[in-house]
Amino acid sequence: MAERYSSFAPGGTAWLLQRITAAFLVVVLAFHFFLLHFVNHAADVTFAGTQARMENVGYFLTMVLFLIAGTFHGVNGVYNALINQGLEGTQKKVVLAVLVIASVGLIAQGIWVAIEMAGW
Amino acid sequence: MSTQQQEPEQPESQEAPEDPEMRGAESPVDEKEKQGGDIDQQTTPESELEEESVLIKVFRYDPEVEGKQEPRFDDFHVPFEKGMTVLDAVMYARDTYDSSLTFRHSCRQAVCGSDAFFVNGKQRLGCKTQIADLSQPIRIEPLPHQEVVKDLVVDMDHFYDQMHTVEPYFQNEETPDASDLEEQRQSRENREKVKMSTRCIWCGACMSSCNIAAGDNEYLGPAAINKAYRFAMDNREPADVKEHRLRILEQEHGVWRCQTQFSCTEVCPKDIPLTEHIQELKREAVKKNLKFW
Amino acid sequence: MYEHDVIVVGAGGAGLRAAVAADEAGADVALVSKLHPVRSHTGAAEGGINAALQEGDDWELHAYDTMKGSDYLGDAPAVETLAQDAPEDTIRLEHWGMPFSREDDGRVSQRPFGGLSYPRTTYAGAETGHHLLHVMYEQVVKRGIQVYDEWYVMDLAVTDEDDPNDRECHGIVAYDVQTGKVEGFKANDGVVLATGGPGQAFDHTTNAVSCTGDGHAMAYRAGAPLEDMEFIQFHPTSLPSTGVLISEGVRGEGGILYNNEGERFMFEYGYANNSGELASRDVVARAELTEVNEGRGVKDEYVHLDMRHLGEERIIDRLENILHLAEDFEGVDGLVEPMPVKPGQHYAMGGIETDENGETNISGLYAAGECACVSVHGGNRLGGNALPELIVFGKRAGRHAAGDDLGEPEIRTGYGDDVEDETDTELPVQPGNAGLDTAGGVAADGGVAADAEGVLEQTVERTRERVDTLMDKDDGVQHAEIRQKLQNAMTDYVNVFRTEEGIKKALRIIRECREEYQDVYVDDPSRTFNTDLQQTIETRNLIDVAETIALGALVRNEFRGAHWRQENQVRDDENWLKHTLISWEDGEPKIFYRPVILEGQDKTYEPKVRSY
Amino acid sequence: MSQSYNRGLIEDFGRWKEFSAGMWAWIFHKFTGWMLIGYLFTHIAVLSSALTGPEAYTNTIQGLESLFIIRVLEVGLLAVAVFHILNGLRLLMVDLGVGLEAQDKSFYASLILTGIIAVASVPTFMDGVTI
Ligand SMILES: Cc1cc2nc3c(=O)[nH]c(=O)nc-3n(C[C@H](O)[C@H](O)[C@H](O)COP(=O)(O)OP(=O)(O)OC[C@H]3O[C@@H](n4cnc5c(N)ncnc54)[C@H](O)[C@@H]3O)c2cc1C
Ligand code: HEM
Ligand code: SF4
Ligand code: F3S
Ligand code: FES
Repeated sequence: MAERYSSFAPGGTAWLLQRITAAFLVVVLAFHFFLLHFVNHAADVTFAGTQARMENVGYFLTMVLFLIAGTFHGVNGVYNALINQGLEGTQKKVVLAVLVIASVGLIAQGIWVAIEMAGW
Repeated sequence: MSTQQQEPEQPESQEAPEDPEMRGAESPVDEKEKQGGDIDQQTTPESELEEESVLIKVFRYDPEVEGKQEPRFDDFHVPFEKGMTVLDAVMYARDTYDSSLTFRHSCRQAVCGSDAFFVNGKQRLGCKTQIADLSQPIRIEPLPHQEVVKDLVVDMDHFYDQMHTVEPYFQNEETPDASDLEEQRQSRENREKVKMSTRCIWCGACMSSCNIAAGDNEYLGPAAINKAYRFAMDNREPADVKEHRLRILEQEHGVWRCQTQFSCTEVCPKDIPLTEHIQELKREAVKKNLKFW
Repeated sequence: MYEHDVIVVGAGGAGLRAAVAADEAGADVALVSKLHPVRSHTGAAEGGINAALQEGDDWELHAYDTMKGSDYLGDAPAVETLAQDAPEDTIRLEHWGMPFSREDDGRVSQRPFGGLSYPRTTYAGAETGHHLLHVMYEQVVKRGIQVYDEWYVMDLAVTDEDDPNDRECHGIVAYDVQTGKVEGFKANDGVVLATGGPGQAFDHTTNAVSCTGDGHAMAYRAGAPLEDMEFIQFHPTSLPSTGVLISEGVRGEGGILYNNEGERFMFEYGYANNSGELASRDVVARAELTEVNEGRGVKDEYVHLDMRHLGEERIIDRLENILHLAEDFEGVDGLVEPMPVKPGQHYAMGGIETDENGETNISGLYAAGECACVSVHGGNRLGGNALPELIVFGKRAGRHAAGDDLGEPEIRTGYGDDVEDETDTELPVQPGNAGLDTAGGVAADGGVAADAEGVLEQTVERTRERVDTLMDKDDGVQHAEIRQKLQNAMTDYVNVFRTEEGIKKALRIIRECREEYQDVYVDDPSRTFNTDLQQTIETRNLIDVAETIALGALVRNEFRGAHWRQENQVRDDENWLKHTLISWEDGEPKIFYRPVILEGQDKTYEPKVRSY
Repeated sequence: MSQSYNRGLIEDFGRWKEFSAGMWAWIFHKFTGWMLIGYLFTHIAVLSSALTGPEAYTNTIQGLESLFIIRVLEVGLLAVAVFHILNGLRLLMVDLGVGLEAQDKSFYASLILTGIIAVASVPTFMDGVTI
């Protein structure tokens, strides 16, 4: 009876990652907001300015990591929320597949955009 | 009990209105309020000093009885006495006005866990809730998120199933022979650690208050997790049993489902810090898997 | 129809322990209980479990204390079995995970308790019973024992030989509270009754609403005698509105009792010039009632227990749970006002007569726990002696029912050549059915058929009829009215104070209740969770049980243990070193006496004055 | 959970008036989380204009930023993000078992702080835009 929940990798890895990404996001998100709304005004953003930032490998990597962390955190959060509402069986599998595809798509698109911005 | 029977005549207000159309969940209430109000006006002048009465609105439903198949609220005017509890009030209503009013109760002292109701929007034990602490009229309903069997009685089977899922019994094959009168040792600190968790009376209030448990039928729920905590944190059980317990808890519908809503902790009549226990088990589960923590 | 080897009725401490023992002895066991097991009233016990565990303590001292506490009305074989088995069974609870309070070295703690010569009360905080109940239920879950919860047991399937000692019990008839269907349960090896106390026979009690003496009444009507029913323990400090117990600890710490004139009556009126509030339970209870009866009670009902002078710090440190109890159940803040208290029925020493193996005179019928009388408590139970009784005699009854050989019992049961007939007490009214069809058309007493095969089916038939009759009636009296009347009579006349006149009055009222019960009807037409029906049946049981209490109190014209009689306020060892037994013979109670056994394994307990 | 009949608003969110702090925190956190992930997708979509070319990118961003409604939405986004961050920190504390007794107070604090920060940021966000 106890072992009835089978399709799930136990151990709370997802739970832990959700917390770790959250902690990471606090820092990066604050940095991001600050940089693009207070230091540089969003209204003044130009491609040139963006490129200047992106060319810096450190910044580029941070942004990519930011994207990956944010996507995982957000999508995993959404998935959890759906499971909490009692999503089960095929439905659950479909939702998981859709979410995974969407996140991979988002991350790929984001990296492509970032590379384009950096002008490499 | 000193809820006497020979109280002044109160309106027998439990009957549903004649018109079946009027039997909606709310409409009879209005009807009653008028009646009750009238009577109150008549009686207050003479009996002002005597006693006040309280108005309770009790949820009624019975799948078998025609007038009750559609849920409704019935009003009862119950004479108030100092120290009166919600349970006293419904018992008075049952014994005086309507013997078919149905609810579970037994100990009258918050140890049997039978009478968790939804009182004025919160899960509470009827016997442990003073009427004087509530605003009137007092609305008494069965626990939400559980099937209603009749009136205030809900089906507890699901709750019991979840409790049983966590293997709620002590597991240690190595205990000495009882005839040697040799007990297992346990430090005071360790007993103190599990003390609060052992006080659960299986009333189900916590489970009923948790939105996650409401949405996800497989979620173990705060009470069952707390039960597991009681054993997992008890040092008398060997380490491999603890690991086995954590394996049960760390599955998909185990501890991770808890979203720290805290409502379980808020309603628990035994003041068990449920959320704290659940969180601690989450950390324990992660620790077990990350050996280096 | 369901079938099991052993059927245990009731799932409190005694029932659960019996089921586990029977399971361990290899039987297929079922527990049938009107409440889910964890709702049983064992959960209310606070104080602890007496067991001679420590070095320096000894089972013989425990036996001695128990015998003395019983006012020499305990049977030595039972008392000694209790004292001998309690240590091992208590340790076994620990092995099953019971969270006992601990000493610094990690061993279980024990504390002193009234009437004990050694601190041997093993406890788990102030909620020992709660833990005991839950630990026992956990063992039942672990073993996968079948539990039929919320099944109300109505009757026993017993054959109808003329001599009750020849009867056999083959099962039970119960109805499923959730659905209302009546079913038979066949017991191949035995039925164990563990239905708890009959506290609801009184208006004011520390017992649960479910403590209605069903087991007593069923066994009684089937032909098993009830023993020493007149011995009822009253607790001097229970809250007036609910009966919730305020522990002796308050008085132990220095709490003071006042009447409505603010007098410290225990001294002012000389009830106990030496020990005052700390005098023994029965003395304090009688003092409180005297105050109320003489017009010095608060609201003519209770007295005040004041602990304010102890100071907030000390109260919170030592008596915090009392503050919560008073607040939650009485709406009183013990720090700013005195707490109202009055005596409340607390425990029934008597019960279904059994031997040390838990068996009654009817073969295959066992009883254990508060509903049974082995007898270990005699005239007065010591605090902390009921819980060990549950586990020791629960275990023995379960094992014996499952077929384990526990040796020949020394205690005899049923009407036999060793009893003495009651001859001279004059009864005010004819007790018992006396020609009335008490159960709404169906008498429901004695056995039904001589052959073992048909007995269960016929009992099921009879029970179904009985339920149908009650349900079909459309008007009449409601049980609540009768129950209240009965409870008031018992509290007024068979309470702490007992006079011949009063008890006779009570018997007359009980008789009236029987007559009114003829017209009882169940208003709720539903078969689903019909608590009205259940309580109506319980009320019938209460009438039978209350009557035996009153009859016992009437015939025993002496003052022993908890039983006080105005006419003869001394312990009369000359005439009364014997148990009162009442058995149901074709609708009429028959009273007889069996001498108490004071010869123990290797010593005889000589009655001494009970003073502490 | 299955019901023998519909108790309607007695259950679930019909009881919102009776929700306690922890439940509100849960609902707000959910809501803000979903807003943020929604925004993340939008954000990447907008930034994707960089793929078309530098001018398209600059124009898109500046064009959007010149809209009053976008500025308002940005303040909203900030509020959402700030609440999610603050309450997220609160939740992280809860996960670590710190300050559980103050869980309701920390929720109220998150709300108030979010309000203050959102209001304080208005001048910066509204700088240089006309209705
Ligand atoms: C407030 C309080 C404090 C106490 N403190 C102590 C203490 O500190 N130490 C001590 O030793 N003792 C104490 N006692 C006494 C002791 O707790 C009880 O005597 C004991 O728990 C009785 O246990 P039991 O198993 O016989 O019955 P219970 O626990 O009452 O169980 C009875 C069972 O029978 C079932 N039942 C009843 N009728 C039926 C029926 N018709 N059909 C089916 N099932 C039925 C019920 O559902 C229940 O499961 C205390 C008692 C009270 C009231
Ligand atoms: C910046 C700091 C952030 C912190 C501290 C943070 C914290 C958290 C935490 C702790 C949870 C888990 C709640 C729980 O499971 O009980 C969570 C959930 C969530 N987060 Fe964040 N988060 C942050 C940023 C973000 C961002 C940028 C996004 C969007 C991309 C996001 C989207 C979500 C979503 C969708 C959820 C799930 C909400 C739900 O339960 O429905 N978060 N967050
Ligand atoms: S944890 Fe508290 S609320 Fe939940 S069942 Fe146990 S006692 Fe009731
Ligand atoms: S209410 Fe539910 S979400 Fe967690 S904190 Fe309690 S179990
Ligand atoms: S009646 Fe037992 S908990 Fe309320």
